[in-house]
Formats: sequence, structure tokens, C-alpha cells
Amino acid sequence: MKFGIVRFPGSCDDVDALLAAQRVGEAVMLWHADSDLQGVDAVIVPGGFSYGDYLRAGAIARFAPMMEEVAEFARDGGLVLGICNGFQVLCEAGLLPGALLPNISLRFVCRQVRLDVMSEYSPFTRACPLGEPLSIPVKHTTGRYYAPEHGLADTQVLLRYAPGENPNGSDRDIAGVCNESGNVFGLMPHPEHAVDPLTGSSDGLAIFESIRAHVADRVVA
Amino acid sequence: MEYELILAVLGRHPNDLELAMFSLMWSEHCSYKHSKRLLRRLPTEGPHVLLGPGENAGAVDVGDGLAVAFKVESHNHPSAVEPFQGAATGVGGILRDVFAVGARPIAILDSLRFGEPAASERSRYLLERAVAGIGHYGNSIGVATVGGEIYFDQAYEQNCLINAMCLGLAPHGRLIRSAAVGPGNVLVLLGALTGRDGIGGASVLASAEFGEGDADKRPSVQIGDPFTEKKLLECCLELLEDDLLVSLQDLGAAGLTSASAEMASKGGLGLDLDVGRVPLREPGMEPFEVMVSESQERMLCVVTPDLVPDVIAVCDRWEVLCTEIGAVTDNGRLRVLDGAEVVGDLPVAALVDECPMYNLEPEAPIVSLYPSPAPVLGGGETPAEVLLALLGSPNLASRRPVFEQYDCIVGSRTVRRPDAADAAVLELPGGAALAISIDGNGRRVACDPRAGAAEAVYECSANLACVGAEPLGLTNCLNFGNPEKPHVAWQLVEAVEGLARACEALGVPVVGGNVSLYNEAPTGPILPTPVVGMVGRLPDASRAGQIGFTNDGDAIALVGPFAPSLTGSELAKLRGAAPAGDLPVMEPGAVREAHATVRDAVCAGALSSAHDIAEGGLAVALAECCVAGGIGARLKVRIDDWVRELFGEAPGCAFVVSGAEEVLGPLGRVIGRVGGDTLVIPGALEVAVSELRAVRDNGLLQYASSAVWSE
Amino acid sequence: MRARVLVRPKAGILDPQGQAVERALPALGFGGVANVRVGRMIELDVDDPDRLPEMCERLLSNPLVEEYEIVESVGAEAPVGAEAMGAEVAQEARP
Amino acid sequence: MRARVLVRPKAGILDPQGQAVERALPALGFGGVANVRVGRMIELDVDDPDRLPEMCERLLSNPLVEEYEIVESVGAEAPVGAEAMGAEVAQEARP
Ligand SMILES: Nc1ncnc2c1ncn2[C@@H]1O[C@H](COP(=O)(O)OP(=O)(O)O)[C@@H](O)[C@H]1O
Ligand SMILES: [Mg+2]
Repeated sequence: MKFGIVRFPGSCDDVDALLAAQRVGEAVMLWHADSDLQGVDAVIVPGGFSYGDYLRAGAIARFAPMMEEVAEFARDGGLVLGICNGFQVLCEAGLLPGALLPNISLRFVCRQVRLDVMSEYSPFTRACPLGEPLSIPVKHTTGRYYAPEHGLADTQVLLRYAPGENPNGSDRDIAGVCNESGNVFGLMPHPEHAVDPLTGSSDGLAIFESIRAHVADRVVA
Repeated sequence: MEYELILAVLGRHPNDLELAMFSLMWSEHCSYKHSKRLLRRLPTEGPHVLLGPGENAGAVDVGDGLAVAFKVESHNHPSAVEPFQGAATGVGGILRDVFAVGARPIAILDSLRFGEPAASERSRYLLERAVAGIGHYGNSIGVATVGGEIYFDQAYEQNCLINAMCLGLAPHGRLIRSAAVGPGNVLVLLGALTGRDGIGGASVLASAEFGEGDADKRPSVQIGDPFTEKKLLECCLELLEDDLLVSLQDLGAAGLTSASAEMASKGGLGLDLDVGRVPLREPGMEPFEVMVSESQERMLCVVTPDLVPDVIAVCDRWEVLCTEIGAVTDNGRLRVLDGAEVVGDLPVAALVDECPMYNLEPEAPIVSLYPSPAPVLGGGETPAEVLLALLGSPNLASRRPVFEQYDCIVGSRTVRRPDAADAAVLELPGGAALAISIDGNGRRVACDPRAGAAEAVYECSANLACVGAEPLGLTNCLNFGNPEKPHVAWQLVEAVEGLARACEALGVPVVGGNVSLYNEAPTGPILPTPVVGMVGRLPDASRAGQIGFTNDGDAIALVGPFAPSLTGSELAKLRGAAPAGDLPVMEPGAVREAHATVRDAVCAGALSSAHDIAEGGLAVALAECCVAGGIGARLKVRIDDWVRELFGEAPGCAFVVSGAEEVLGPLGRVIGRVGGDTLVIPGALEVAVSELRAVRDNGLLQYASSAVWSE
Repeated sequence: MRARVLVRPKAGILDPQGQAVERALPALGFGGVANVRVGRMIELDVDDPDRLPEMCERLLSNPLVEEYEIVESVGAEAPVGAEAMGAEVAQEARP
Repeated sequence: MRARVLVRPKAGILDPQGQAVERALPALGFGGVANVRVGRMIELDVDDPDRLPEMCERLLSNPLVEEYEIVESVGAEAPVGAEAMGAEVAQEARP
């Protein structure tokens, strides 16, 4: 299985995502200005501050040539994971519902949080242990999820901040959502920073494992 | 006076541009004219040193063909004017120093000093905005801010200190120097457009050059652009990776003037530089404005002519502006051209080496230079009340409200985050790890500059020992008042002597640093504040030590020589004592031995926790171990003189460690046991860990004004 | 032509910056302030002002959570239309 | 009274946001754009508009690096003075 990580000018967690993905499969960088997906099985839009996050987080990056490829890949059912800034980019691109707004505190917050997994069937969470919260860090200034009044079914909410853990004021404690077809997923917490107990936790690995398992099943089928 | 000297070395009157260049290069900031002689006292050699002082950052070997480059630098004056941008550009500047030597920045630490937050709204504002600025730059560029320190004292009310340290990693082969090489080679400017940023800062120029009405055109506040620097950083590292550069230098204070003069001077060569080719952000800039502009996010490099197209290609890919602005010459002159016209022509040696050096005239003060602080404690408190007052005091309270605003994990190396251990720990590719600590206690240095400065070195080394790391090298930033004043000169001379002796005693070389003088208000100088940043290595990241008590039933031991006293302590401060008196005398050999004992035990995986006893003394150290681990402790030793024994300080020499009793016995004196949910010191105090935590958590939080803008 | 685009959070969207300003002003001794909203202003020279609405929808604002307003002003130098709109321009230093 | 305060980076002060937008627009097919500056807009009800300049200097802008402009408008409901200034107000949903 091969992951592709989209690298924009200003991406910061691109290498981290690459290293995390390499724990479960192969992974390559995809340069924002290119238009070749290199035959990857899943795409990760990583965290950071693409284009400095100037104007609005994710607003400029969504127009990169590579993002057009990613949009098409998603329309064809390919798995796309957006982490933090990647989540913002996917919302701006209309691949995910909603928007990310400044934290209620108006401050950057870097903190380990507990997340409740809301679905055991999604391609992104199927390997998560049932009923156990995940310990994964968040780090962002613009992470308050705004859920649109229409166009977000409860089943699209894959992750919520555990009670009392919401770090940014997100609607209904939402930490991660998928699109209607379930193949595009965005979350503010950083699973790629939770893949090794030595650096804090390995709970995020389950997200990468889920993707790998889903792709493997699809290949068999 | 200095003008006469310029006449002598030049043999003629300088023109306005040349005078501007001289006045910048001969400023304290660039020439170190009051400190250079003194700095020679610092030991700079050691088996691991790869780059010593003189380069943009020092570097030491960390094994496996890797080098770690690091430096600490001040941005005090700009931050006092505009704390957000001042602190942000301080981080931007120190990052450039590190990637200027070819290292990828992997960690930032910050050392901050402000006035008393309870008394001063301005100090709360400076704290809020400086922290936001540091976070803004470091978070956006994707370099983890893994540690730092903050002290509050009224002596910093008018002069806050913002020191930032950066540490980077490079394969040995990628390290590069800044010396210009090879006449005929091309001088290339990389990065941001040049605007009128920071020109007002060169105050010497104000009278000579600026008409009244022009003031507005010359913004002195520099705005940091981490996005541009991120691209510049990636671009420079790729250029080095592809072996396309001959030399590399960042643009910092005094912009092109300083960068070009330094490059030429180090290479013993000359440079021709055409200001007409420098890409400008604003129309109509004069040559001198281009030469002194302090616009951020720019680098200067030397490239062989045949490789210029390759350099341009890499820059294009990263969307980094890249302009040929001159050439290396062999005539030893820095010639400034504006197209075909020569607008300045100076001998490099005169500019860089012939700045007059001044001898300090130190004189020890007879009475303390600093007034007594307003007392917070009267003296009638119980030990428990004293402990809680200390834990909740601004200097000891939890730094969580600050460090949560920093991304401490980007890079996937952070093994010990803030609050988890005494030093930050970053994993290296081969399974070993780096440990970093930054420290400096101005109150103690004010009491006794020589001993206080030595303590800063000891404490950094002790912090490293707590995670199991052996020191490899250190960097320092000397923040002092006006060196032309004899008492300040004395502080400076004594502090450098103390640093030098401590470094010699521990065998740690100084590989770089920075000096910030004239931190003075009409009410007097800041506390003398040498800040030490130390880097060490531990063989096995998975055995990095941590601070919190963990196992019910573990023994607690006191390791190392411990002779606490109240002089210069936090308790003395809370009781309203001026920073004066003799600090405890530490025997360097015993300190070194204690550090080795703890370090070896941590490396062997023999301890559950390790923590050095610093500000607040033994009781505060124990409380911190309890809070970090969420478990209580009970001492079983008799306390006779509780004020001194529990709250006296002797930083950098003694430790509180926990582990199995049979392991601890040979290391030190077993004084108690881990367990329960209270901290019990028989005959003195008994406080619930939850209460310790609550008080410690709220100490700084209560002064955190709320943010108004989201950056 | 110089134009100005104003972007603000839509009604109903929580605006913590507006709230923070509203809290901070009384603390500084400025009473009698309410309903503060904080948005963004983008000023630009455009050759073809007809394309401004499209720029706003595609880049300058996020229509899901923001609304925008285009203020056109001919041939103005910055500060755009200050007088025309009865504005004050000030550059004093903070205490 | 409802008022609007516009804050922008002073002339000569680096505006990284403006630069980023300026570079992004052509790539999206919007040519002919120059001199982009990005600032802030604050809208508020004030009882005493005379105090607005002081509010601007102390909180709403940072006079070291920003300049402000006060646009007053009586009794307006949001969007303030849209018509008066020849503005368009749009709230369309993104396709
Ligand atoms: N306190 C100090 N201890 C050791 N070296 C120092 C100290 N202060 C400055 N230096 C060294 O002097 C050189 C010049 O410093 P500086 O002007 O701050 O460099 P830069 O222009 O790269 O910021 C550097 O190599 C620096 O490491
Ligand atoms: Mg330098």
C-alpha cells in the first residue's frame, strides 16, 4: 500500500505524516505544483501553515494543481485524510462539510487530548480499539469546527473530543468528520504525532492501520 | 572620537553611506567593543567542537556523522517596543543563524524576563504578546519550541529580556562557513524584498540623514514573515544538500552591511555589491537605506559562476527570490555600487577589525544596586503556607499557560515535553537523544555575579543529568546594563569569570553566544542576566529521565552536596529582601561528581524519577515531583531549621531522585518514600497533592490576560 | 482602480474576537460599546472590478461562514476614500 | 450609533498576508491585481463616537505598525452603509 503526502510551501507536519505512514506501508511526497499522484492508494493532506495560513487557513492551498488531482481522486472513491491544516484545506476545497474558525481562546493550543471514536466501520477508524478513547495531540489556532446546519449527518462525525476535552470550542465536540461517501476524512488532532509511545502515545497509529486495512480489503475484493 | 579614527584608517572623510556603514559596524551590537576582550576568557575548545564562536552558530559532534548547531540570541530592545513582532523576529533571526551553518533547525527555547506581573499591567501585556509572537513564528515555521524559562522581577520592568535559542541538526558534510571564498565568485541574495525596515533603529543616522518629514517612511518595526522564512530555510538546505553553495550567511542586525563585511573579513577578501540590483519592496530607496535595511528573511551566499543557474532553479521551485548582487574580489575592499557608480569603498579590515576596543573599568558596588521588592510574606507563615505561596508565585508557578501556546512536538522527535523533565529531550536518528536546557537567575547573579553565573552553568548541567545526558557544549547570552558604568562592568567581568570557571570545572566548551548591553532604565540596570543554553547527549532515548514520582513505595533520596541558604532565594524575595549577600560556595569537583552520579543512574535505567533542587529549595522540588507524578510522598528525616532546609537554595548541585531503596542507598541519603496523596514532611507540613497542583497551576494563569486577536 | 473588500463573520456565527474586544474595552474605561464584530479588510488595485465578486467568493471570503462587501473607489491613493467617507486617519503611538 | 473601524498595515510596513494574496490571485486566473493590503475591520455600536479614536489607539489598532480609519454611520443595521458606499453584499453559498 502506498500513501502520498501533499507538500505545500509552508507544510510543517509533512515529514511527520510520511514517517507515520511508513510505519504501515510505503509513502511518498507529492509536490503541490505537480499533477501526478504517482499511483498512490491514499492521500494525506498534512498539517502546517500552507501559504503561511495567510488570509484564511487553507484558503490558498486548495487551489494547488495537486489538489485538483486529489479532488478527482476523492470523487473516484480514493481515501483522503486531512490533518489539521489538511482538514482546513479539504473544507475550503469543499471536499468536506463545514469550516474551521479561530479557537474560542484565540490562542494557539498544543495539548494531548482524549478522543472518542464514533464509528467502528469507517475506513479511517476501523482499526481503533472499541470503546477506548484515543490520546492524540492537537496544536492549532484555527480549529473550532463549524458544522453546517444542513449537510452533516451524525454518521459523518467520526471523532469527538471526550467530555471536557474540547480545546477550541468546536460544535458538539466534533474533532473529525468525513464526507457523505465516507472516503474523505479530516480531523484537527494529529494522529501522525501519536505513533510511538516514546514521543507520547501510539494511539494515532490506528488511523493509519485502518487506512491500510481498508486498502488491503479493497485490493482483495 | 571614533570619527577621528575613521579619518585615520580611511585617509579621507567618509561619505554619508560609508559613515552609516561604519557607525553600524562599530556599534556595540556588531563590534562587541566592550565585551570582546572579556569573551576571550571563555573556554572554547573540546573534543566534540566542530564550529566554535565566530560562526553564525557553534556546532558539536553528536556521533553517527551528525552535528548539532546551536546559539542563543537576544531581541530585547525590539521586543520592548513591539513585543509580538520583536519576539517573533527574534525567533526568525536565531533560526537563520542556525540554518546559515547548514543545520536544519529542530528546536527553539526561549528565555524571558519581565517586571512583576501582579504589579504591572505593562508586564502582563509584554508577556502575553511576546509569548504569542514566539509561538507565531516557531509554530508557523514548523520548528518545535521545546523549552525555556521565565522570571519576573521589578528590575526588568523597563527592559524586558527576550532571548531565543535554536538548535539544528546537520550531517557533518553539510556544515558550511560564512567566509567568502574565491575571487570571481558570485554574491547572491536570497529571500525577502528589501524595505525600509529597522532603519530607524540605526539611531546614529537619524541626525545625519533623515529629514523631519521622512520619519514616517522609515518604519523601525520589523514584521516577521515565517512563511517566507520557511521557504528560505527549505531552499537553503536543499542548496547545501546539492552542494551548490560556497558560503552562506544570514542577514541580521545591520543587514547587508554587516553580512557582506563579515563574509569578506572572514575570507580575507573583498566584495563588490551593487545596491541597484537588490530587489526592493518600496520605490526610491537610497543606497544607504538598502545597505542598512534590516528586512527579515534574507540570506547572502557565494556561488561559483557555473552553478548560478542551478541555484536559481532550486530557488524557483521554492518560490524564493534569488538575485545576483555582486562578486567576490581579491582587493580586500567592500565596494558598494549603484549600477556603474561606486557609492562607497571601504577597506574590509577597517570596517570589521579596526573598531576601537574598550577596556572595562570594573568596580564592585558597596551596597546592592537593586531596591528591596515589596514583601509578599510577612514571616509568620507556617511551612505549608510558605510552600503554597512559593508554588503559586510567578517565578515558580506552572508555565503551562505559556508552553501550551508553543508546538513542542513537530518533527516527531520530542521525547520529553515541557514539564515532563528538567531538560527537553529530542530523539536522534540512531536511537540516542539530545537534551537541552536554558537557564539563568539574575537575582542570584546580582548577589554574586561570579558564583551566580557559575550556578547557571551548574544548573543546566544538572538539568541534563536528570534526563541522563552528558553535556557537549554551551551557548550563552550576556544581558547586562550599561558597561560604561563601573558597577555594571564589574558584574560583567565577574559573571564571565564565573562562567569560564564553571565551564572549565565541568569540561563544557562555549561554542557561541551573544551579548546584549545597555539594558538600563533611569532607575538603574536590569539584574545581571547571563543566560546559559546547554546541549548534551544521552545514549538511549528510551531511558530519558523524567521528573514525576511514579511508583508507590519507591524510596526518595537526596543526591549531591546540599548546603542551602536563603540568600538570593525565592523565599527571600517573597519576604522583601534585596538581592544581596553571599551565595553558598560550591566545590566544583563535588558538583561534577553529583551530576555524573545522577546521569549514570538515569542512563542505566535505575531511577524512577530525577529532579534537581533549584528555586524554592527542597520542599518545592518535592512538591514538583508529586504534582508531575500525581502521587504523594512522605519524608522520614528530621527537619531542624525548616526555613533554610526546606526553602533555602543551592541550585545546580543536589537532586531528589526516586527508585528502589537498594539502588538509591549507594547514590545518596534516603530521605523518604513515595506514596499516598499528600506531601508529608513530619513536623513541618502536610498538603494534598491536589492542592499543590491547583495552586501551582493558577500562579501564572491568573495573570494571563485574555487574547484579543487571533494571529 | 483601488477597491476594498470587507469580510465579516455571518450573523449567527460566533465571533470570539468581537467578544474579546467587547470585553476588553470596558476594562480600558470605554463603556457603552455593544455588538462588536471583527472581520477582515482587503484593499487592492484591480484592472477589472467586475471580477471582484468572483474573487471574493473563491478566495477572499468563505461564503459558508462569512459575508463580504465590495467598496469601490476610483483612483484613490491609500488611505482609500478616507475623507469621502468622513474618516479619520491617525497614527499615534501607543502609551 | 454603529461605527466601523478599518485597520491596515502602515505604508512601508511589511504585509505578508497582502503579499500572499497578491501572489495567489494570478494563479487562480485573476490577473491585473496589485498592491494588495490585508487589514482588519471592527464594527461596533458606540454610545459616544468621540471616544472612537482613543479606542483605536489603545486597543483596536497597534499604532506602531497600523493606521486606522473610522467610518461612522447612523442607525444602520448590518451591513453598515452598504448602499451608501456603493457596496455589494453577497452571501451566496459556494457551489
Ligand atoms: N557571550 C558570548 N560567548 C561566546 N561567544 C559569543 C558571545 N557573544 C557573541 N559570541 C560570538 O560572536 C560572534 C558574533 O556574534 P553575533 O554578532 O551575535 O553573531 P550574528 O551576527 O551571527 O548574530 C558569534 O559567533 C557568537 O557566537
Ligand atoms: Mg549570523
